[in-house]
Amino acid sequence: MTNKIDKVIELDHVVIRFSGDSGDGMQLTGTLFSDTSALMGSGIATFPDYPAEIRAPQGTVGGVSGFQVHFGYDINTPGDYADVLVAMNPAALKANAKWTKLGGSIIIDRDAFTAKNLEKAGYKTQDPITEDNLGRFNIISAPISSMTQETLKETGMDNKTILRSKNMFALGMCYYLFNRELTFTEQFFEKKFKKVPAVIEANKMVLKAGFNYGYNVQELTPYKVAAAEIAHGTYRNINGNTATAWGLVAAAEKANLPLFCGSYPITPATDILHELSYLKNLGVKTFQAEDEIGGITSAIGASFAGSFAVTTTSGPGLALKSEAIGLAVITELPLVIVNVQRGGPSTGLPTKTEQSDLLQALYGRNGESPVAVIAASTPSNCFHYAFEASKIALEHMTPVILLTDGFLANGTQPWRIPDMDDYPTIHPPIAKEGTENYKPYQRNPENLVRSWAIPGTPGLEHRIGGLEKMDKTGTVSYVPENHQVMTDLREEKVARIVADIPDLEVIGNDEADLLVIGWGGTYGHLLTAVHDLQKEAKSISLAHFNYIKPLPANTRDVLKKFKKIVVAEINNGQFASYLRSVFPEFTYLQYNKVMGLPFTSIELVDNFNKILEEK
Amino acid sequence: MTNKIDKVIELDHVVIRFSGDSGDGMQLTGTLFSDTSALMGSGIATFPDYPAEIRAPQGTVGGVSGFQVHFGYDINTPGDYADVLVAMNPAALKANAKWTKLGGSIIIDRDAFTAKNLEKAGYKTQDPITEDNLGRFNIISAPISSMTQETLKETGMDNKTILRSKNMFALGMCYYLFNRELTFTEQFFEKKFKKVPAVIEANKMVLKAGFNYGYNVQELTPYKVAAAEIAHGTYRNINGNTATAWGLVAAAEKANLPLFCGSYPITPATDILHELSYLKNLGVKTFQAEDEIGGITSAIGASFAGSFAVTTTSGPGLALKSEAIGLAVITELPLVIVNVQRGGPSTGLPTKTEQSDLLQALYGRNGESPVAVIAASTPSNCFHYAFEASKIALEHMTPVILLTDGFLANGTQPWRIPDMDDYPTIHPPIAKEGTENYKPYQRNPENLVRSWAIPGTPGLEHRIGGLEKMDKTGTVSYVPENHQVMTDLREEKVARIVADIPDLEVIGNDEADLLVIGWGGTYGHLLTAVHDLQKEAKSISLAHFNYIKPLPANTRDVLKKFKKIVVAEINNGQFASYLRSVFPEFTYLQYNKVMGLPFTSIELVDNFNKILEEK
Amino acid sequence: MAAEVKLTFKDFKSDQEVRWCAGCGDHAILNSVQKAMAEMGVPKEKFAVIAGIGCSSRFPYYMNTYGFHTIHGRGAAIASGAKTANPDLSVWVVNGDGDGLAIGGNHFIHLNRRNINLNLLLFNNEIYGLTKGQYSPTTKEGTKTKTSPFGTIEHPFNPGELVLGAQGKYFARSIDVNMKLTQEILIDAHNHKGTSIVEILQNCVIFSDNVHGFYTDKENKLDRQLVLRHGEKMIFGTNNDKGLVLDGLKLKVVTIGENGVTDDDILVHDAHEESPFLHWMLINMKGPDFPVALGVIRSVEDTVYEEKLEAQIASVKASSPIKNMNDLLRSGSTWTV
Amino acid sequence: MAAEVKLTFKDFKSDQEVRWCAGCGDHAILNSVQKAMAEMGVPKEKFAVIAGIGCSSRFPYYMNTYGFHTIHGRGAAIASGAKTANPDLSVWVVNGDGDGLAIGGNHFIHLNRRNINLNLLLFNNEIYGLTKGQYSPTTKEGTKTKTSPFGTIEHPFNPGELVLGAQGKYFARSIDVNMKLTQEILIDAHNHKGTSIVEILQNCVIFSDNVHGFYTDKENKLDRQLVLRHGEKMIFGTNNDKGLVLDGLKLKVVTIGENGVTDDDILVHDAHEESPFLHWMLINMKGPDFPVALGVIRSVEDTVYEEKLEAQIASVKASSPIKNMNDLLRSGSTWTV
Ligand SMILES: Cc1ncc(C[n+]2csc(CCOP(=O)(O)OP(=O)(O)O)c2C)c(N)n1
Ligand SMILES: Cc1ncc(C[n+]2csc(CCOP(=O)(O)OP(=O)(O)O)c2C)c(N)n1
Ligand code: SF4
Ligand code: SF4
Ligand SMILES: [Mg+2]
Ligand SMILES: [Mg+2]
Repeated sequence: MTNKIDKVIELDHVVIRFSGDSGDGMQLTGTLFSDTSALMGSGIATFPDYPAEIRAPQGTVGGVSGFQVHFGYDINTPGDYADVLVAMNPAALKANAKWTKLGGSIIIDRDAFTAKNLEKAGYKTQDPITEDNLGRFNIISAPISSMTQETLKETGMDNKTILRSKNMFALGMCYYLFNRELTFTEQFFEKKFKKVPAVIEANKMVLKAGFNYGYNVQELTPYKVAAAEIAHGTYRNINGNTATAWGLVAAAEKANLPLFCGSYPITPATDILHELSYLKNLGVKTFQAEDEIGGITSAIGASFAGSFAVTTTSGPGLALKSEAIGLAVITELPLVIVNVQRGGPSTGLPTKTEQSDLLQALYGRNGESPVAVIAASTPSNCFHYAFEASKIALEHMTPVILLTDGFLANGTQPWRIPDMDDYPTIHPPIAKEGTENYKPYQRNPENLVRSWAIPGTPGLEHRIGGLEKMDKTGTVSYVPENHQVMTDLREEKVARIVADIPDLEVIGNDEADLLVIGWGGTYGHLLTAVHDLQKEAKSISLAHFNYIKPLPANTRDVLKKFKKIVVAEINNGQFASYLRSVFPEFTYLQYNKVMGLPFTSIELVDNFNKILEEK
Repeated sequence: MTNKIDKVIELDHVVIRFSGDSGDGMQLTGTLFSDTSALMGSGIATFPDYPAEIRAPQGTVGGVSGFQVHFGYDINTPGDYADVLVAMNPAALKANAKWTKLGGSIIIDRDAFTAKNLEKAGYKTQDPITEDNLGRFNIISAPISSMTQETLKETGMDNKTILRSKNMFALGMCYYLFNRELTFTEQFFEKKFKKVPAVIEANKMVLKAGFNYGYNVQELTPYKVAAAEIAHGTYRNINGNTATAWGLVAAAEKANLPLFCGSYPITPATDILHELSYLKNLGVKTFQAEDEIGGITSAIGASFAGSFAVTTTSGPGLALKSEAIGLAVITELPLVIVNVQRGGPSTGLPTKTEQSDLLQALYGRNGESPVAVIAASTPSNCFHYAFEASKIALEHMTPVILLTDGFLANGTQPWRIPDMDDYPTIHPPIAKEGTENYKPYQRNPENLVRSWAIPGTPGLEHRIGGLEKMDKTGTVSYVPENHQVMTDLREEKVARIVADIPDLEVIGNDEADLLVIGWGGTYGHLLTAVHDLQKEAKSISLAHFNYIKPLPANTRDVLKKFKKIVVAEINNGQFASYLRSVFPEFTYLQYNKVMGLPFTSIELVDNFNKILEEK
Repeated sequence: MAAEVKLTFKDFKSDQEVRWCAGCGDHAILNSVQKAMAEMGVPKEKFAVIAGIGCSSRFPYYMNTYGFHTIHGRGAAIASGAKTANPDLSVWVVNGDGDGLAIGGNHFIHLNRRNINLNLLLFNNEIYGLTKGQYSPTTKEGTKTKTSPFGTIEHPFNPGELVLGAQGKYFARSIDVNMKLTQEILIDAHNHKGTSIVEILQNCVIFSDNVHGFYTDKENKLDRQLVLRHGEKMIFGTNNDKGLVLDGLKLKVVTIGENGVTDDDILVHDAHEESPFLHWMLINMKGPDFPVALGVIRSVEDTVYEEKLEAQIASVKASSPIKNMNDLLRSGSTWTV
Repeated sequence: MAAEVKLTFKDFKSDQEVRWCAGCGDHAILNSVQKAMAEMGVPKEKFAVIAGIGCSSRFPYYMNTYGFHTIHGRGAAIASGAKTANPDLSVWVVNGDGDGLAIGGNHFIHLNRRNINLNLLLFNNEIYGLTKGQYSPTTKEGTKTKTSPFGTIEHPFNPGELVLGAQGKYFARSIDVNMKLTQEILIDAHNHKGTSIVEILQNCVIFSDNVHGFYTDKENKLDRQLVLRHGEKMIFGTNNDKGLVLDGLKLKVVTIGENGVTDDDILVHDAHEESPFLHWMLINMKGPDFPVALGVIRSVEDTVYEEKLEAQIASVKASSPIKNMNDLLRSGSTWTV
C-alpha cells in the first residue's frame, strides 16, 4: 500500500454525499459511513435529503435520495459542497453535480448510465459529462453494478437480490478512499442479518470488493482526514426530532409527571410523535388527534388534569393551534408547543427547511397573548432546549413555543450522552392538598406564577376558563381596570422568565467591527463562517440566540459594543424585525435567504466580508 | 317659557347617557333621541353599551343596558363622560354614576328606588346618594313610573303595558332639557304602531307628559346645544357593522361580481353576517359555515369559482382562519377578511373593544405570508374602507384584512348617503375567454398581479394550490431559486398596492413638537384631544392611519418633521412595534390602555400635555 | 378506594351567581346534574366539568367541582385529553348544539369513535343562544333566525343519528323540565363505561322559545313522549295503552286493546343490542305520528380507549429493559471515546 | 345550453407527470375518473376538481380541468363554497381517509347534511400515505403503524355509516381495481342531484399494502363482493347462486337452490328508499361472513342547498323594491339637510 500512501491528500474535514434512487439504500449507506467515522474519532454532521413527499418514478430526478456526511475536525454543519459525490445513477448525477466542489471527485456507477436511464434523468445526450460540463470534476467511472454481480455470482442469489447490495460496493470504495475500518460495518451486518448468515457474508464480500477496487484503481487518491478533538464519554448519533422527543421525556421524568403528547402528523414534525409513540416503556401517552386543534386542545385538557402536556407540529399546524394557545395563555397552564419549521407560506415546501414561523410564534394569536419562545440550534441540542422549554413551561405555568426546523429535525450529530443525574429537578408549582383558601390566580410575588391545583385534589376545586379572570380569585371579570392589571401581569410573568435563562454568549471578542446575529438552526453555518473569518483575523463575532422571548438579560449590553450588526436568517428578516421593536436603538443589517435550504458558510463569508469592507 | 330661557346653559356639545334594565328599552330611547337630534342638525355619535353576553337577573348591575349619545358641534366620539345621566333603576345608577361628569345631572326614576331594587343593585343602604357620594352630581329625582301610570290611568291599559312606556317619559324630560322637537318621535310612533292607534296615543301622551314635567320642575335648567355645520345632503344613521356590510355589497356591485360571504357567528362581528343575510334582494349569498375554518375556506372556494368572496369574524375566529389565509396568499385569490376586534386574549372580553389583533393580522400565519391590512376609523367610514379593501383585494388578487373593532361596530353616526355613481368601477383582472397560452402566474409587470381565469371559461383550464408554484406557469416547484423569486414577488406585489392608496394626511401643522399617531377606531378620540390642544395653541398634530400594510408612500416624510412621536393604541403597543420595524430611524413614545374601553379624550389630553412639557 | 362519600346537591353549587335568563331550561338541567352527582358516590374533587362556549357552556362556573370553561367547540377534545391523561377523574362535558355539533362536530364524532369513558351533555335548544339567535345544525329547516331571515335551507342533524353514524355506543335523551328522568339518565351515563352522549332538549325562552313545545306540552306530553327503559315494553300514553310494534322494517304505534293488539305484541326495549337498527328507528321518531323517544336508547359495552392505552403501556413497560431516561439514552448504538 | 360535447379520456389528462408510486391504486382511479368524465356530456371547462392534501389529493394536478389542490382537510368546505357560488360547475372533491375523515371530518358531515350538489370521492387506503404511514380514522383496530407501534386502540369509522348518520342521501362504494364499476358509479353520482359520496377502496402499496386484499383477492372476489344495482336482486358468488335475505332485523347470506331458497326469496336492492335501515346493513357487511357491498348503495332525492338558496334569492329579489346599492342606501330612515 505504501506506494499509494505518499499520494494521500490531507484535509481537516471532508464532505461526502451519497446519492441514488430512492430504492438504492443511500440513507443506510450514509448512516454506516457516518457511524464508522464517528467511531474512528471524527467529528460528524449529516443531513439526509429525501425526495419530495411522493415517490417519483424510478430513475427520475424527482426520485433521487441523498445523504451528506461531513466529518473531520471542528464540524458544525453537514457541509456546503461535497468533496466526493457518489452518484448511483444518471438522475443522481443530474441532481447533485451542482453540489460538488470544483475539482472534487464524482464516483459514478458506470453500469447505470444506460440510454434509458440517461433519458429518464433528463439528459438529452448519451454523454452527461460533456452535456453538463462535468469536466471540472474528477470523474471516477466505476462498474459498480457489474462488479457486485461478479462478486456474488457464485452465491446462487438471484440478480435482483445481488444488485440490492451494490450500495455496499460504493461504500467499500469510500472506505478505501478515506481510510476507514470495515469492522464496524461488518458488525452491523452480523447484527442486522443474524438470521440469514448468507446475507451477512454477501454484504461483507461486496463491501470488501469495493474497498479492494478502490485500492487497485489508480484513479483514487486516498484522503487523510484529521480526527476531531473529542471529549471523553459515551456517544450516540442523534437527529433533532429524536433529541426533541427525548428532551420532553427527560423533563417529564425530572418533573415527576406523566408526559402526554396530543398531536397530529405533519412533515417534518411527525417523527417526534413516532418516537413518543414508541416510548410507552417510559409511560408516555400519545394521543393522535383528529386534527391539530384536537392535538393541542387534548394537550390542554391533559395539562388541566395534571400531566406535563406537549403538542408537536409544523407551520400550518401552528396556525391552526393559534386560537387554543391563547386559551393556555389566559388559563396559565403549562404546555410545550414544538414547531418544526418548514418552507411556507401555506403548504409551501413541506419537506424543506425555513425559519419563517418566528413572528407567527411571537404574535400569531388574538389579543395581547404573550408566550415564551425558545429555539434549538443543533440537532443534538434539541434535547437540551426541549428540556429547557419544558422546565420553563412547568415552573412558570405558561405555554412555551419551541422552534426547531426541518434542517435540525432530520440532521444528525454524534452526541455525548448526558447523565440524567446531572440535570436539575423541575419544580412545578403544584398546590398541595390542604392549602387553605386556594385561589387559582394568586401569584408567587417573585416570578408572578400562579399555582396549579390538580383535579382530584380534595378541597382545591376551582374553575378556570377563557374569559378574562379576576386577579387572584380567577372568577370571570369584566372590570376594565382588572383587564389592564391582568394584561400587564401576563406580560410581566413571561418577562420574568429572564431570571431563569442564561446570558447571551459572544463567540469572539466582546467588541468588534461586526456582530453576526443568528438564532435557531443556522448556528452551525454561522459559526463556521465566523470562525473562518476570525482565522483571517477579521474583527467579527457571533451572538446566537436560543432564547427569543424573553431575550437574555444582557442582550442590550452585548449589542451596544459592536460597530455593525447583521442578522442572518432563513426568512425575510423576522428576527431583525423583532429586535428592532425591542431594541430600536441599534441598526440591524440583514442577510436573508428563502430557498428552502440552509445557508452555505461560503455565501455567509462572502457577505460578511462585504459588510466588513463597506464604510 | 321665557322665565326659564334666560337660565339656559349654552354648550358646544353634550353627552347624554340613558341607562336602565335590559328590559327598559334604553336602546330605543337613545336611538330616538339621537335621531331627533340629527334631524335637528346636530352632529351625532352614539355608543350602545350592552350587558355582558348573558342576560343577568333583572335589576342587577350585570343586567344594565346603556346608550350614550354625544351631540352638538364637531362631534367625533360618543363622548367620554355624560353631562346628563338617566338612570331608570338603582342598578343603572350604580353602574353608571362613575361615567358622569363632575357637576353633571343625574335623572333617576325615584319610584324604582325600592328597598328590594337597591339591594339587587348591590347598595348596602337605602340611601345610594350618600352611600356612593353622589352629592357631587345634580340629582334629579323624578317619579317617572308613577307619573307614567298617572298619565295613562284612563286608557284602560294594564299596568304592565303602561309601565313599558316609562322610558318615553324620561325621553320627554330630556327633550325638554335639550329643547328637542317631539314631532319626529311622534311620527315614529305613528309608523311603528300603525295597527294599534291606542298605543300611538299612549306613547305620545307619556312623551308629552315627560316634556311637561321637565318644563314644570324648577330643578331642570335647559341646555342650548350648538348645531353642527352640516354639509347639505341626505343622511342616515349607520353603525360600523352595517356600514361594513354595505361597503362590501357596494364593491361587489362596482366589480359586477356576485358577493359571497362564508362566515360563522361571533361577537361583535355577527351583525355583518345578519345584514348580509338580509340582502338577498341584492343577490348576496351568505353561507353560515360549521366553523370559522369552513367560513373562510368556503369563501376561498367561492373566490376560486369567480365570486367576490369575503369572510367576517373577530379575534379568535381570525386565529382559526390563519392557516387558510396562507392558502389565499399563495394562490393569489382575492378575499376580504373582516376582523372586528374585541378584548383578548382567548375569549377574553368578547363584548368589549380592543385593538390587539394588529400583529396577528400582519404576522399570524406560517411562512412569509404577506397580506394587505386596512383599518376603518369611524362607524360610517367602515363603508369606505370595506369598499377600499374589496377594491384592493379584487384588483391586486390578494387577501386583504380589514380591521374594525367593537367600538366602531356598534357605534352609530349620521352619514351623508353617497351616490354609487361617484364610486369608481372595480376592475378585477379576469382572464378573457380566448386568452392564448394562459399562464395562471403570469403577472402584470406594473403591479405584479396575476390574472384570474374563472372556472367555466373554455380554454383556460389550470390548476392552483398550496404548494410553492413555479413562476409564471404555476406548476408545483421545489426549485430553491424559484422559491426565493416567488417569496419576493409576493412581498413586492403587496408593497405595490401603495400606488393605489392615498398619502397619509396630517391634521394640524406638517411640523410640530409632537405628532400623535393612531390607527383604526381611536380616530374620534385622538382627533378630539388633538383639536383641544391645538385650540390651546399647542404644537401638536395628528396622523391617523387607515392603511397599515402597505403604509402610505409619504409616511417617512411625514414622520421626520416632528420632534416627538407618540403612538396611542388600545393595546400594548402593536402599531408602535410595527412602525419600529419599518421605520427604525424614529423614536416612538407610546400611550396604551387595555381596559376593553375606548380612550377618553381627557386622558389623551393629559398625556399629550405631559409629553409636550417633558424635555 | 375512597371512603364512602355522602354529598348533597348543595355541595355542588358554586358561589357564582347563576346568570341564565329567567325561565331558561339550563336552570333545571343544572339542578338535575347537581342532584345526580350527589348520588354517584364519587368524591366531589374527582369531578371535572368541561365546557366550550355558549350559554350552556357557562355550566362549569356554577358547579363546585373542578371546572374548565374552554373555547368554542373544543370541550370534547379537551375532555378527551383530560380523561386520557387522568382516567381517575369523572369527566363531564357540557355542549350547546352549536358548540358541540357545528364548530365542535369533528371532536364529537371522533370522541364517539374512540369511546373514551366520559359523559357529554348536549343542550339542544336548536339555536345559538349566546350570540343571540342564529340557526344551529339542529335548527329545523325553514326556521327564521337572525342569519336566516327568510328561513333556513339546511337539513338539521339528529344528534342521536350522528352518534350512531360515528360508532357511538351510548345515547340517551331527556328534556330539561323532566328533572327526574334527567337524573336517572345521568346516573346511568355515569355508570356506563365508554363515551355517553346525553341529549337534553332545552328551551331557550329568548331565541327559540317553545321549540320542543310539541313534546313538552302539559296536556299531551304523555301521548307524545315515550320513556324507554332497558328490558321494559315500549308503552306510553295518557292511559298507558299505546305501544310500539314492528311493521316490516318500520315502527308503528298501536293501541293495546284495539284491533286485537295485546301487551305481548309490544316491543321490549333492548338498549344493549349492538346492532343499531332499532335504536336508529327509535331515535328517529318524530311527532305527530310518533312520540319522541326519551331515556337511555342505546347503551352497548365496548372496549374503552384509555383502558386500552393503560394496558398497552403496562405491557410494554413490563417487557422493556428500558426503565428510565438514562436507560433510553444508553440504548441502541453507542460508542465510547 | 352548451353544444353536445365529444370528449375522450385523453382530454382530461394534464401535462403533469403522475407521481404516485408504481402500483398505487390512485393510478387506476385517475383513469376511471378521466374515462367517466368524458362520458358525462359536460364541457371540460365546467369541471372543477378540488382536493385537500395527501397522496390522493394530488389528483387535480393530473386532470386537465380547473383544479385546486387546497389545504389539508378543507377540500369539502372549499368545494361547498365553489358550488354554492357557481352552481353551474360540476364540482368533484378528492379526499383521502385522513384528509376527509380526520381533519376534514366536520366539513364532511356538514356537507352531507346540507346536500350540496357535488361529488366527493373518498380514497380509502386506511392509512396516511403522504406523511408516510400513520393510522387514519379508518385503520382497523390493532393495526401497527408508525404512530401505533403496538397496534391502534381506536375503533375505525365506516365512511358509509358516517354518511348516514350525517343525513347523507347518497353513498356508493367501489374498488380501485374495478375500473368499470368505478366509472359506472361516477356517472351515477354525477347524475344524482345532491351530495354524492363515493368511497373507493384503494391500495397503498407502500404503507398498507393489501389492506383490502380479502375482497380483491382474484380467486375469491366474486364470492366476497356484492355489486348492488337499484332494482336488481342482491345476488353474487362465483356461481351467481348466493344472495341476501332478511332474517328478522338482520341480513343473511343464503345459497339459491339450497334449503328451498329460490331466486324469489332474494332481496331486491332499493337505493331510493329514504329510510336508511337496509342501506345501513348493507354498508356494514364485512367478511368473512358477508361480502362487501359495492355499487350505489343509497341514492335518495332530496332538496338541494344551492337550489334553495337561488330560489330564495329569486323570490326576495322579485318582491323587494330595493334593486341596487343606491336603493339600499336610501331605504329606511333618512333625513335631508
Ligand atoms: C372561535 C369562536 N367562534 C365563535 C364564537 C361565538 N360563539 C359563542 S357561543 C356560540 C354559539 C352558541 O350556541 P350553542 O353552542 O348552541 O350554545 P347556547 O348558547 O345555545 O347554549 C358562538 C357562535 C366564539 N366564542 N368563538
Ligand atoms: C394542517 C396540516 N396538517 C397536517 C398535514 C400533513 N398531512 C399531509 S397529508 C396527511 C394525511 C394523508 O393521508 P390521507 O388523507 O389518508 O391521504 P393519502 O396520502 O393516504 O392519500 C397529513 C397528516 C398538512 N399538510 N397540513
Ligand atoms: S339566551 Fe336562551 S339559552 Fe341563553 S340563557 Fe337565555 S334562555 Fe337560556
Ligand atoms: S405512498 Fe401509498 S397512497 Fe401514496 S402514492 Fe405511494 S402507494 Fe399511493
Ligand atoms: Mg344552542
Ligand atoms: Mg389515506
